[in-house]
Amino acid sequence: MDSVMRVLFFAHLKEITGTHSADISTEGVAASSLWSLLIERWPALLAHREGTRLACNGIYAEADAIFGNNDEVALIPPVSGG
Amino acid sequence: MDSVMRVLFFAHLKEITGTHSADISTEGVAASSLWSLLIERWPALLAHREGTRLACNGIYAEADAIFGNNDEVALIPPVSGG
Amino acid sequence: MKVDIKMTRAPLSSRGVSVADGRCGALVEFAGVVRKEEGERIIEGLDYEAYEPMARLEMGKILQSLAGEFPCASVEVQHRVGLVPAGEASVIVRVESKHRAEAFGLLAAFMDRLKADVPIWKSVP
Amino acid sequence: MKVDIKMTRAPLSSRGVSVADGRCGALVEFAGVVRKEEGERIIEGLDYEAYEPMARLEMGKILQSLAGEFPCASVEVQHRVGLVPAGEASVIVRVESKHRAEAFGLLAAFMDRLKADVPIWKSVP
Repeated sequence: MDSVMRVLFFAHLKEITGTHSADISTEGVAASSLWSLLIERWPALLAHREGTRLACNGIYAEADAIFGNNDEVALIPPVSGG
Repeated sequence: MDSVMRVLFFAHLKEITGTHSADISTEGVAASSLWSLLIERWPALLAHREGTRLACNGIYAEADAIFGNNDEVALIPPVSGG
Repeated sequence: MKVDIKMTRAPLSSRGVSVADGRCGALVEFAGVVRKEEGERIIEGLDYEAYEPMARLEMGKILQSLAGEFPCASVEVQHRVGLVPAGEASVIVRVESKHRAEAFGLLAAFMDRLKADVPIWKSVP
Repeated sequence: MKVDIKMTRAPLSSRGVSVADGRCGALVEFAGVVRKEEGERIIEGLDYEAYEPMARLEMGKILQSLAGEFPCASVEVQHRVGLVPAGEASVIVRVESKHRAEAFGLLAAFMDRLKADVPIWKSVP
């Protein structure tokens, strides 16, 4: 459990994946590789890649971010609060 | 009483004239003449002419307005409501 | 646009913003409050004097002139006259509109115009 | 700038704007309210989902980043999550400031940023 990255899904992404979160075992993965990995598992995510931002531990991630163990990575589709 | 123009004073103009209103008997008077008439009676008003607007019956008057009997003319010094 | 203008010597009351007409997505209440400090001085309150009939007329005209650019569902203005103690509201404006942009726009523009054109004067008593 | 951020499943409450800290001359409360009409449809309400820890964090960061341009005394944000019936507030923002310009500026900018960046999503249930 201590060498796992958790990925969170919200809004319609949660319906696409059928889950609110997925645990991924990895030593460290770049944002683009994480997307590839997720799209391989849930191909329907591809259509939502554009417009969806990644956040790491509650902070929007840069395009060249590397995510590691124990990180909580969230897929943030376009928001609509307020 | 039916051929009188009432002139109203507010804020510090009320203190200068010592009254809230003055009745003036006139058949019709232009804005500039009204000012002359008022300044003759209360010379201290002169210093406040600039910045003070005239209103006739509750509506700001144009510079070339003519005021007549039964009009209520108000001297409106710079406002500070809100 | 529904307009309601009130001038009163009594403390102003706020209805709060928790519930609105279901057609409106934005509700704003603004209060202008008398500050304890006027420049360097500590004051107990401010005295507001108004040329009331014209003040009402002018506020109505200002709101009508803004309704085209900022179409809102309703605007309520309350302005207090007489002595307003520090910490209490001298003016409350409540705006309901479909979207927030027109409510914010109307409110800001109305307050600017109120302070420029509506015959109300404050003084330190 | 005092900042208070609350996310709750309960109806939001408005404190109204009739009394303020005596150092503040402006008090604004804004409510974003769920409209009965969503496009052509009549709806009972909207369901709000949030990534709460990040939403709080992001709102705090947005407010801090706006405090320089719009220095206010205090800001309180309440955002409701779960089902919000039409006519009720999904968000209430209360701002106190010395002058109204910074309160209006902060409020408008905050709402824009909230709707662009804070991880909250609404859907028709």
